Amino acid sequence: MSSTRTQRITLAKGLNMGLRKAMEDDPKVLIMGEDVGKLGGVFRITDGLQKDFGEDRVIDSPLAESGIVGTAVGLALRGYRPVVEIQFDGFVYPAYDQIVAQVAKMHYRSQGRSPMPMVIRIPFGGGIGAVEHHSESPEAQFAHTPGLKVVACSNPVDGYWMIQQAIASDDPVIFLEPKRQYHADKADLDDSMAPDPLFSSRVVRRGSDATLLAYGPTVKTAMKAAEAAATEGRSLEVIDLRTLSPLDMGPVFDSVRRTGRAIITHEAHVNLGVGAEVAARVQEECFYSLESPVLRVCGFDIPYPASRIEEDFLPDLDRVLDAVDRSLEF
Amino acid sequence: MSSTRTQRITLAKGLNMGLRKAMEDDPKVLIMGEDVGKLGGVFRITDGLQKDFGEDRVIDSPLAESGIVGTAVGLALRGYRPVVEIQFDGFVYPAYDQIVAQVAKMHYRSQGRSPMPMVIRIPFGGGIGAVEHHSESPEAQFAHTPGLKVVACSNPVDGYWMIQQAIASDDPVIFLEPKRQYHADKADLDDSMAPDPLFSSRVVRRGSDATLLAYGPTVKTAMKAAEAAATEGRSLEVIDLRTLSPLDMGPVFDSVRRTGRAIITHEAHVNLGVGAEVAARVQEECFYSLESPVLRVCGFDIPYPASRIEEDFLPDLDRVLDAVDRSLEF
Amino acid sequence: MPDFGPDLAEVFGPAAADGGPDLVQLLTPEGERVHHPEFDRDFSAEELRGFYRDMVLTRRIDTEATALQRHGELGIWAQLLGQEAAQIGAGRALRPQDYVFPTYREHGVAWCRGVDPLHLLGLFRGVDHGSWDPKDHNFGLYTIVIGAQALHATGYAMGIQRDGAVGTGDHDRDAAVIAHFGDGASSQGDVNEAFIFAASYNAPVVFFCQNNQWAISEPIERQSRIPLFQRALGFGFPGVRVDGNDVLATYAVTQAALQRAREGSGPTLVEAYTYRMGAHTTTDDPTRYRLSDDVERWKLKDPIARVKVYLTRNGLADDDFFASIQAEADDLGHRLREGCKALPDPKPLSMFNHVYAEETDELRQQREGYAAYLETFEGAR
Amino acid sequence: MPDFGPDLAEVFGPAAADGGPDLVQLLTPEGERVHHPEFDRDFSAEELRGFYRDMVLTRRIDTEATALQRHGELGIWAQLLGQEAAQIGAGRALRPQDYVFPTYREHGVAWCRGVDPLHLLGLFRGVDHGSWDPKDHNFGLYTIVIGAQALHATGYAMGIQRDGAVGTGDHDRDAAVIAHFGDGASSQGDVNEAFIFAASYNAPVVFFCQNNQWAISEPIERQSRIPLFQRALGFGFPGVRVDGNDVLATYAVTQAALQRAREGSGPTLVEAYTYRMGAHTTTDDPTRYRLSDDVERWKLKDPIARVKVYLTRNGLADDDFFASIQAEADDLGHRLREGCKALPDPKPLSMFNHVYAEETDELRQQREGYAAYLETFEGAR
Ligand SMILES: Cc1ncc(C[n+]2csc(CCOP(=O)(O)OP(=O)(O)O)c2C)c(N)n1
Ligand SMILES: Cc1ncc(C[n+]2csc(CCOP(=O)(O)OP(=O)(O)O)c2C)c(N)n1
Ligand SMILES: [Mg+2]
Ligand SMILES: [Mg+2]
Repeated sequence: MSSTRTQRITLAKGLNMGLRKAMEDDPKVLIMGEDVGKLGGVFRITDGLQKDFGEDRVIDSPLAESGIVGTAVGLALRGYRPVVEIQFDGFVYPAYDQIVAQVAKMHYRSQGRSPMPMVIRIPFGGGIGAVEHHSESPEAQFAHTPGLKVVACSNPVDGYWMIQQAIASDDPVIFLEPKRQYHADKADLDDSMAPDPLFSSRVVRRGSDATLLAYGPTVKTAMKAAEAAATEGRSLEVIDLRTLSPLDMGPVFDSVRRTGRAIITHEAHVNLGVGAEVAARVQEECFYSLESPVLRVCGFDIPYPASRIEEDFLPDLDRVLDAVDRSLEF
Repeated sequence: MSSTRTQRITLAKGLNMGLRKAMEDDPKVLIMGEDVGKLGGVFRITDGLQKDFGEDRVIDSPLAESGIVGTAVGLALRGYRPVVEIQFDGFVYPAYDQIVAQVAKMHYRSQGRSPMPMVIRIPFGGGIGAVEHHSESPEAQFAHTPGLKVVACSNPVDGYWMIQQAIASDDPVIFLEPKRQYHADKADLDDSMAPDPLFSSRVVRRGSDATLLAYGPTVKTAMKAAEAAATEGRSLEVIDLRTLSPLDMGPVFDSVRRTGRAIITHEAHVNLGVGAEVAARVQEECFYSLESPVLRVCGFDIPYPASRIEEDFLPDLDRVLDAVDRSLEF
Repeated sequence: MPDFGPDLAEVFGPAAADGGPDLVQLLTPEGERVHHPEFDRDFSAEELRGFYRDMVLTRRIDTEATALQRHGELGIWAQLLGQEAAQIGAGRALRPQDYVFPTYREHGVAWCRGVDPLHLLGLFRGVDHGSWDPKDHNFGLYTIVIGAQALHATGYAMGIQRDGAVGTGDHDRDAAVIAHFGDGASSQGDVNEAFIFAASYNAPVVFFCQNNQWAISEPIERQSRIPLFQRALGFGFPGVRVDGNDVLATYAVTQAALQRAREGSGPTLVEAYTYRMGAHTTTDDPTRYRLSDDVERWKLKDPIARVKVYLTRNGLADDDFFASIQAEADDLGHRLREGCKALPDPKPLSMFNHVYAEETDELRQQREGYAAYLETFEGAR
Repeated sequence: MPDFGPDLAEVFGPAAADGGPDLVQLLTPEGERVHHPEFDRDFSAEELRGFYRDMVLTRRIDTEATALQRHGELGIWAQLLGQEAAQIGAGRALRPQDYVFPTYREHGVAWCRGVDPLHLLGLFRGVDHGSWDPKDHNFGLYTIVIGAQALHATGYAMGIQRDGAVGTGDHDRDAAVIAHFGDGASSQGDVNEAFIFAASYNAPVVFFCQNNQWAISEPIERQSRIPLFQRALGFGFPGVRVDGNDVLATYAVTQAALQRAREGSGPTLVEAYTYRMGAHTTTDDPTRYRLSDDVERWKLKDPIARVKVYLTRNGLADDDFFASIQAEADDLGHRLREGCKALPDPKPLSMFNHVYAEETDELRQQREGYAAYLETFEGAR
């Protein structure tokens, strides 16, 4: 399906195309999950794949997340490359034991003899007006677990490439998709352009007054904040972290050494969120460059609230700009 | 069982006495878990309790952690105060969903109508020469979850008091016990002395050159490091954090403002461990007091290794002193 | 090759479209009263009219909520269309002291427990995560994580045992718990662990599975290759399959299972064999995965129609009665439409409430910080 | 009160001390050959002597390891004493292309798969987490988290299906998977989910449960109130209880179940009814929770003694044979003692190896930092 050179696609489409490409390229790639077959997943990310690749490769599962991930472990041991879909972030927890005690440790336990080339796709984040458990950001818990790699895409083109790179990786990858963006903004995909490496962060806007760090759904927020700040004459650099474990801190350190200020924004709870690790590393590496403390604009330390007030929970443009002000005025 | 005024006890004994006291004081307190009955738990923390309080209050469970925590939720809804024992840190993960999606959220979900006065006891940490999954430090994952409170005891006297305070708390408490210390050092318990509040950290050694932060098993390491440093004329302040969520940062900030330097040590993986959060907060609150970056001496970002090299994984006196040197020489 | 015994999938099923030979039924789709050796029982005219009323009003709640979602007043709605008999039968079999652990679709049971449907609308509107007091109704909050509540129910039942409220023979004291879940949920570890704990402790709990044939797009065959009620056999307690579109049979079977639990005879699995007539939720599109033929076939088994036929044919209710119920439903619909739109949005700062029984300083600071931040927008927001 | 059918706990059990009427047995504790309508089969003298040899050597591995632990050479050891027949029966029933998912106690199966026992000692010594190559033996690494491997086995079996290695009739191609676990493990969600997935996909997997009556201090009654093999009924596939102290019966039943799987007839649950004669592990103290009477009673059912009686009585083996096995065992013991002590401790820096297939820069830095740190102790460490 390498059709026209350039296409205008949504994130959902990019992921769908990327999955299709991966399945075409490697017959060992399987898709597993609840409702991934005829329905194409509740977000339609696997739309049409079962029809084209059959029920043996796009596997509708019983309703049991531990069962899905646990059987995927067995399939990986047999030489397959399972791509597991977790229906919503809040439903990954029944599979938590299999992920942290088995998927993450198998390669280590076996001294490299039993690799786990598995991708666990998790639609994450809020802002879709959903009921409980459908808007969570569980990334920190996985990033804290050695043996897993954790990435988050933020736009359609990355979605297309990153899912393929994650599937090609011989390590297990927790693949976070900002569900709020699935069917939002479109972007031009030119699939003749070589993608960035999977485990790299990327400067998405140049600036000199402060560094904004974001990933997944907050990249858009950060970009908007930078645009708004520009109108007030403030030049913000924006970095899309893209990879959360490993973190690719090089570009971050470079940037902070130039700007002297860093603000990170994510939807996950601030306490022990990825921002904590980023702040800890930045203060260690850029101690003398920092002109003000690293600030965090994140989800509060409360369970995800009822959707009618979720916009107050989620970091937004104003809260980011407020932090920029505090950083600059420190 | 308020026997003699002062007793010399181990941590195991302190916990056992504390549990007994809590059961005597409140008939709603139940103990649940694998092998907690006749065996008294694999570490004998519940020794003798089933004999004295009966099988209805010290409940031997089927082998299923989600089942244990999930039924404890139901018992709490019925008005009981379950104290769940997880046999080893590495086996808490099958119960992860019940803990983070149910235990942590019930009070919030119900607008305070359904409190969850539950204690989940987890023997944690390494250094006991065990096989895989028996030496983990899962605290960060729980501390990141709003709705839970997380504490770690480090000595027999705290064990005695803190377990009672945790049981008396109307909020769910993840209660971490440094298993390596269970039957190690003894301490004098004088149960006429009023204990510190549960959710407070404590300065356990005064010093002026740098601040060492620790909790659970590393408190002893930090104390030894401070003693060793003293012989070289360095005065280290040591703080036992005791509570990991909420963090009690007041004493930490006070200390760092005086010493200008902070080093935190824990066995959990450094990446996104509690040290990350502490570093993030210290750099934010004590920005102008810090004379060098907050350093972390923690477990590496690898799965817990085979026990014959676990001492290389675990932070020890030398690694802590090395960090102190780096901090002072920065 | 040794014989491992008959092919269980052949012996037991696969689930026949009519529910198979084990289906307990007291009222046929045609409205004919049939009898059953174990579960038969007499119903007064009043009881029957009550069932009818409950089902009609429950259906009205459902259709109003669905319409409200279409009009943007709710974020989502989980429809119960077709499952009214299963829910009213189960709900009416309860005594006040019994306790219910629902899923997110138990609107009919909520109705039986006296929970104002506006509370349900509030949850799906996104105003809160559940605003009724479980203790006022002995009806827990809706549980969205599939299967989790089966363990809560079992633990609650263990609490009843410890309170000495089982097997005393005191009608007002002996209590049971009912755990609702779906066919899909039967695959979750938690539900199977609940079976294990309940069996091990002989807990007074009824596992009430509404097999509506679908878990979103997954058909029942994906979850079990034999009829679901047989699952109980593997755990050492009885399982029964009842016609979940037959309110009489559902009532009778659930009532008997609850009584068994109250008496101290332990758990039972009741499989209410029914069909999800609507979409999974208002965001679902079932045309992608199922045939409209199936839906048409199940329309003939409508749970309300058969009771109406029976009432009419036997002179147990007249036109006035049906008209009065209709009027009541219209009133209810009106009240829900107005009430839903009038539900006040929560105040932003309220999101910080109730995280803990004893609030932490950390959280107080976050609240205060956000309050101060909001004040900078004074008027702007 | 309606009748929910007979009390299953009464019908099925509780587990009779002798395994109950459903127990498949081919060789009695007294060494008498009995016959079974389904699972009977002939055994050559060589096969029988082979079983004997395997069991004796396996037991020797176990006693040597236990002694090594007592002498501080191992951190811990999970004893299999009493379970030799269950493991050798199952292990010998496998074909090379079959795949095994063991627990932490499968030393006898490991032996059958050609895994050098020194690898097992290494793990319990704390030298590594498992050092054999699973692919060399089609024998996975020991799994310590109870029940997790049941799902891995099911997934692996799904892979076999996708590879077209089921039901082709090709003796060397068709493959099955065996998942080992204990009676306690049967309570874990993962094991029950494995039953569900295996049934749903008809996966070629045999669930082999060694019911050794104990999960540390918890007796089997805490996990199930009916015999465990009946669990399978609830999931729609067959369950069989075999005398796990009878190597012939265990072999025959497992072999048949594996063949069923290879042919494409799906999963089977085999409950090997046996007894944990030793402690749970070397750190356990069973006197705290069980009666020595029970242990004494089970001594009479020793799995090795009965084969010896049978071989002797039927002139299938002579003193020379027994002496040669004894000598072999002594050699093995010697080799293990020496080999264990000679196992090299891992190098500190090796702990950073194999975290990932593709190492990260972060980790490389941690390794290098620690290496540099270690160098500051040059000589001191
Ligand atoms: C643990 C978990 N996984 C996935 C989901 C998403 N989900 C919501 S409802 C549903 C299907 C449930 O099917 P069933 O149990 O049959 O109940 P029904 O919706 O048919 O009433 C799924 C997969 C969830 N809520 N929880
Ligand atoms: C998930 C988990 N919980 C608890 C443990 C601790 N544990 C190790 S063995 C064991 C008992 C296992 O009993 P069973 O399944 O009968 O196997 P057996 O040891 O008798 O062979 C327990 C509770 C564990 N390893 N994994
Ligand atoms: Mg359903
Ligand atoms: Mg056992």
